[in-house]
Amino acid sequence: MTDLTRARGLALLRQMVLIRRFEEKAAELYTEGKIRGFLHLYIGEEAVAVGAMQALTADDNIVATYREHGQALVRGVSAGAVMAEMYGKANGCSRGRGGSMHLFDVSRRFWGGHAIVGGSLPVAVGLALADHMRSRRAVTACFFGDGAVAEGAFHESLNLAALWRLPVLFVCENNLYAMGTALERHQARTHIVGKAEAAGVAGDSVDGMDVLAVEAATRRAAEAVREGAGPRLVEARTYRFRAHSMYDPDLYRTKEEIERWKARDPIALFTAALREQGLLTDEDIAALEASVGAEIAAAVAEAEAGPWEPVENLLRDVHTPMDR
Amino acid sequence: MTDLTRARGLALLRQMVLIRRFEEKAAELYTEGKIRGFLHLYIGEEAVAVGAMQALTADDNIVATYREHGQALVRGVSAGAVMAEMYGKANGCSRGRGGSMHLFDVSRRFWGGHAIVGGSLPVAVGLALADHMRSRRAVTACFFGDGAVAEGAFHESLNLAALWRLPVLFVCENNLYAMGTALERHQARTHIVGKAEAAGVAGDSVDGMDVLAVEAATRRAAEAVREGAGPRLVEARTYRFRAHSMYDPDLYRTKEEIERWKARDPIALFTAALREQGLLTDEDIAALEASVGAEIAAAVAEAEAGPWEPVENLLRDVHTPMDR
Amino acid sequence: MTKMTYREAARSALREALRSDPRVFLMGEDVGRYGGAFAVSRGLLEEFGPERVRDTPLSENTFVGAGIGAALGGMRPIVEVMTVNFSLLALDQIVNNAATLRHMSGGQLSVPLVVRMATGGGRQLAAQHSHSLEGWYAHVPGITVVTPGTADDARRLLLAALREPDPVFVFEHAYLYPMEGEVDETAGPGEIGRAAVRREGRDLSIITYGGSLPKVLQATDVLATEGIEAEVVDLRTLRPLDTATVLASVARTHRALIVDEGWRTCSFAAEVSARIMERGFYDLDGPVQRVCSAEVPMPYARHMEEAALPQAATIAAAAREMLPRRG
Amino acid sequence: MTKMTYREAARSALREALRSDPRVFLMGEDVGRYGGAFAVSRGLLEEFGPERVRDTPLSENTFVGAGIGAALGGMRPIVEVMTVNFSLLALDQIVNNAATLRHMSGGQLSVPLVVRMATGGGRQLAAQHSHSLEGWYAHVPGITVVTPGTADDARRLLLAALREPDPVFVFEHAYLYPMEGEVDETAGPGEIGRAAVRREGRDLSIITYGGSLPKVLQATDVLATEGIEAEVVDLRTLRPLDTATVLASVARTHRALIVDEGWRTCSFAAEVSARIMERGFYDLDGPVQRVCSAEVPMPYARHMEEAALPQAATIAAAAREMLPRRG
Ligand SMILES: Cc1ncc(C[n+]2csc(CCOP(=O)(O)OP(=O)(O)O)c2C)c(N)n1
Ligand SMILES: Cc1ncc(C[n+]2csc(CCOP(=O)(O)OP(=O)(O)O)c2C)c(N)n1
Ligand SMILES: [Mg+2]
Ligand SMILES: [Mg+2]
Repeated sequence: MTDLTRARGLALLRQMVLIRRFEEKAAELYTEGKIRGFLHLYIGEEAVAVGAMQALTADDNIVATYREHGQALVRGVSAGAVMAEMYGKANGCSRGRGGSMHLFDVSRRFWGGHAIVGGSLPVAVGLALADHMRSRRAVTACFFGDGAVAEGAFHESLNLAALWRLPVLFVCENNLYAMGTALERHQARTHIVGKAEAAGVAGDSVDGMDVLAVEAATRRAAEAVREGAGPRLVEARTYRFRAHSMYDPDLYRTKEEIERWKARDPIALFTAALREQGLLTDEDIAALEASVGAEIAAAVAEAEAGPWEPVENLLRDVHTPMDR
Repeated sequence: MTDLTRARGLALLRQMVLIRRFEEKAAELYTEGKIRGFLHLYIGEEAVAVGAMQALTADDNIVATYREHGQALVRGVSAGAVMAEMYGKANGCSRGRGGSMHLFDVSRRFWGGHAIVGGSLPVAVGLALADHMRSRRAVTACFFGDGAVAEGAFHESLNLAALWRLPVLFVCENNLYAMGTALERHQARTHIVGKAEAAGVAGDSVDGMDVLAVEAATRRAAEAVREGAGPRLVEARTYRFRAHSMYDPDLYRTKEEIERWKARDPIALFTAALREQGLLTDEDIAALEASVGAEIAAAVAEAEAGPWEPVENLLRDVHTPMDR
Repeated sequence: MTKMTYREAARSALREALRSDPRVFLMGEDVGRYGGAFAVSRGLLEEFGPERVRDTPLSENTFVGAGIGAALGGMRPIVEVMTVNFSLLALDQIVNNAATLRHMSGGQLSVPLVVRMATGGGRQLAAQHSHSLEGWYAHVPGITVVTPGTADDARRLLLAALREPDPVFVFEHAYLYPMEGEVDETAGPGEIGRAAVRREGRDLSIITYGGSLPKVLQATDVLATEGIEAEVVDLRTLRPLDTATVLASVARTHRALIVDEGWRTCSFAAEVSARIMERGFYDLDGPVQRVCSAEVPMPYARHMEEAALPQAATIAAAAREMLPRRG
Repeated sequence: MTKMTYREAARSALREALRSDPRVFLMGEDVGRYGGAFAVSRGLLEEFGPERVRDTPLSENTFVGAGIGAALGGMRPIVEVMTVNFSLLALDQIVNNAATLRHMSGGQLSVPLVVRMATGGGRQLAAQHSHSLEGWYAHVPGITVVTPGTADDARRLLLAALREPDPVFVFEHAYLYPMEGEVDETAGPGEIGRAAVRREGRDLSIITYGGSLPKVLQATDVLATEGIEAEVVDLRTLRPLDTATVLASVARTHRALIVDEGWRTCSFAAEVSARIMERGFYDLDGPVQRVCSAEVPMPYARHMEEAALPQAATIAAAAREMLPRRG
């Protein structure tokens, strides 16, 4: 934790708090019926998106899952655009076509929100292939869960990326569960880094509740990828504090287990660390919460005020307009 | 090579020679147009099927690829039934429905000839699951090539078999090529056993040109599987002497490489070893070749004489007849 | 007769099958500890234990293939693929193995496998989670495709599927799960390959299946208030299709409208239309029409999704359009 | 005009594309060193090098997905899936990604991907290697499906596919590869979405595509000797379908026969029939008919496979059957 300036500490903290409060609000709006469909909360896992994203530049590509509010916000997609998307409004970041699971912002090289587990890994490999062939010096960071490790696409993608030495950074958000199935009940061997290595991808495992550790590990890996060393994998061990989705009764985990992990809340941990180093005051926290609260209130207002796409546009964006 | 009796030595040699001569004949018949479709020759790889099959009992299940004449013959499917199948005759082992790639003999628990690379592994896992649930003490041996290792199904299947500790014996026939693509051009890491281990399946690698070594390795693995230790993988390093299929111009390998491997012809090696130990005479070889020759001649005659399925039966065997 | 939801009816069939046949087991993602993504299998792990209610890893291709293998090996597997959307990952096993093994082997074996999956849209799950691919499945020889549209059928067709010696794919429309219906839990298996006339009527035949059935019945209620009596044919099984019942209805009404949640082009509805063309042409007073989903990946926004899917109102409008102007 | 095989014509388009656009590259199993399973890409590795002609591992789902990603990233990938049979492993990427990404993102991106694959039966490759799934692909909004039936189209439609901003699936019937035809190598890209009348005739319209085209033309030659003049419509593009050309032909001939190598139920032919039903009903003198493949996993034996597939003789017989008895 050397070299941590107050400014940087506050910035990281704010990103994590923004995700947390944004999602708490989203959960509320879901109960009100403003947001519908599937809503997967990232609460508890904020340090992964925040830490990892520090190591990525504007030229890099991001590919995420359906649990991607965190990545989108940290990448700079505005809270308003994300909220409007979840409302299904035309000012949403995917024009209301995608919803919570399909946030896109191509201007930020944020290539979505993917809802088929494992299905985004091949796409990430392809983005990296394009960069490689075009000699763009960029990293494609692909986030996915532990559940995706069971899919054939995981192994195929790692092999192809390694075989062609493509600049992919695989970030496995290992929150120990794929819906209700614990890691050790879906993987005979739970050592994810070992699987990556068997495919030819060097890997590293990191405490996903420690934002600085995630940042450091991702930075090391991303730099290697950027230098042309081929793909890397970072496994961040984390935990989701909420149920899998708003439909999930969460019957498969014990209260004790959840509490144990909550004691390692990444925001609380980082707050404590900053305080301990004298980098954070009560006033800072109050100010930060106020600013985040205002940002979210504005986001909700933006979503509320946003227009509905006219139904006449139903068939829009199925094909790209083209002069023939 | 201790404990090798003359009888056993002759039996192993005969099986390898039978496959070799059978396929040489099949290649000839292909040129004559008697056999059509795809024909994938096993020539050069005989020691794998012959060695591995020694470790399996009549209760065990066999699942093979489209390059499966060897496995079928060693399993006891008659040369006539296989030849007739390749002729497309109704007395073929799959009634002429399958051809060379789809040899079946359920009475011998020979569950086919499968032509989708990697597609048979999940089926093998399921057969083992049935045995496990029915408390049948049997091994399901699943043969596949190095090319299949690239398919997601390989990884998914190994994981599932290991997770549920199912009695599957994965036999990887690593002949160094998937069609025209060399192993190191399709796998970033060519260490197949390492991949198995990452999935939780203990593995072993063996010289696939040495029939006794294959037998020994398979026996060790099969016994562990049979004892309930969960799945095992055996990689047999081998080489196909012929082109991938009758369509393949074989432009991707050098003559020298082929010749180097032909110098390790499994039949020649085993013949020499038997001779050296005084277990084989010239007369033995002559007698063996004569007996194999007669068996193949009879097989061809059986195929030639076999009936064509009446065209009226086209829709037969799409569904199982059932009294409703 | 008991009132129960479609979900409970499906569960009732699962329980009955697990109780009565030791060869039956259930496997799929989250069918056990989680209780099933749609809570269909809730309680079954507790009753039957982890050997017979098996949570699988996220490996659709492999656990469907393992179901095929287990069926070959003497079991009666029921594989739950959480939704049809994920079954795209398993199509190799389904088309190249489940459907072909019997034939390729010259009739030496059977694959008594039941695969259940939730299908359809209408829950704002967007473009990757809203497919209706029943028509694709119905294209494949060697398999049977059933699409229960009522709670009673959810139970009885699942029981029937388990009697089949060959692979059966059961499509449960997610939108139907909470719907209630009368179920006779003492009744035996239903009959695969038999359509049902859900409503009689003389003016036109509306032919549908699965999740569209309630919408069609809503539409016909409205039409009835206008004096239009539509006959409703619920196909129930898409493969083999009960063409006779369809043709008999068309012979009575002389007009047919097909309602199908699949995308319009190459929908199952196209097949029904083509069959009426081939075998009912001279009974027709006008062209057979289709109401299908719009040809667009499903949009998330509620109003857009509603516009993309067949609705009672669009069905009623299409029916009116087909009838000669009155008055 | 040069005489060349369908294979050479496809290769000519590949070469032209690789030469003229640095963003174009080819990847797939054995497209390089081996020269392509059907020798379509023979010589291209030597000419363009391993960066632009890429052999992939056996990982259909992933290399198709990588094609999608590369298209997003600014390239113009041509992915060869060796045959449609193996594309079953890639359908998740195709349906859930290639076809949906543009829409799901609200129109922010395009996926200019071309996927080529060999399709069809007739070479005694049995049940896992003989599929004709063009009708499945044609069901999916967001993609384009082309099915060149002549050497010239093999070249020109592939060039056209490369101009499209969205994913195009090109089905090359394996049976056509060795067939020769006149090709104008100076001609530009063909027009996607435009059918061709390959033969004019007044008595009935035979509508077909891809590998069935030569069989239909054989059949119409025979019919002509009997005084039956059939019009032959080659669809060329299945999605979007050129319904206007089909309807115009039917309006002239009043009878339509559709020939499609897919299994009959839910074949693409069903869609064509349904469209004629909906928009050409009053032009018809009799029901539209279909000649499709028998509903059976493809048997290996030659005589059985021949019986399972549409043949010139069965096509001609079906056509005769549709016409009023003469004499
Ligand atoms: C291929 C596929 N199968 C099943 C699902 C249903 N599903 C959605 S999320 C999920 C669990 C994924 O777990 P993991 O990858 O660990 O991600 P997490 O939700 O824990 O972030 C499942 C089974 C899906 N979306 N895609
Ligand atoms: C899924 C799939 N993709 C492609 C093919 C075409 N194909 C047939 S055999 C083969 C190579 C397989 O190599 P390997 O597994 O090493 O087996 P070998 O032929 O060497 O015995 C390929 C690419 C196929 N049959 N299945
Ligand atoms: Mg997880
Ligand atoms: Mg090989």
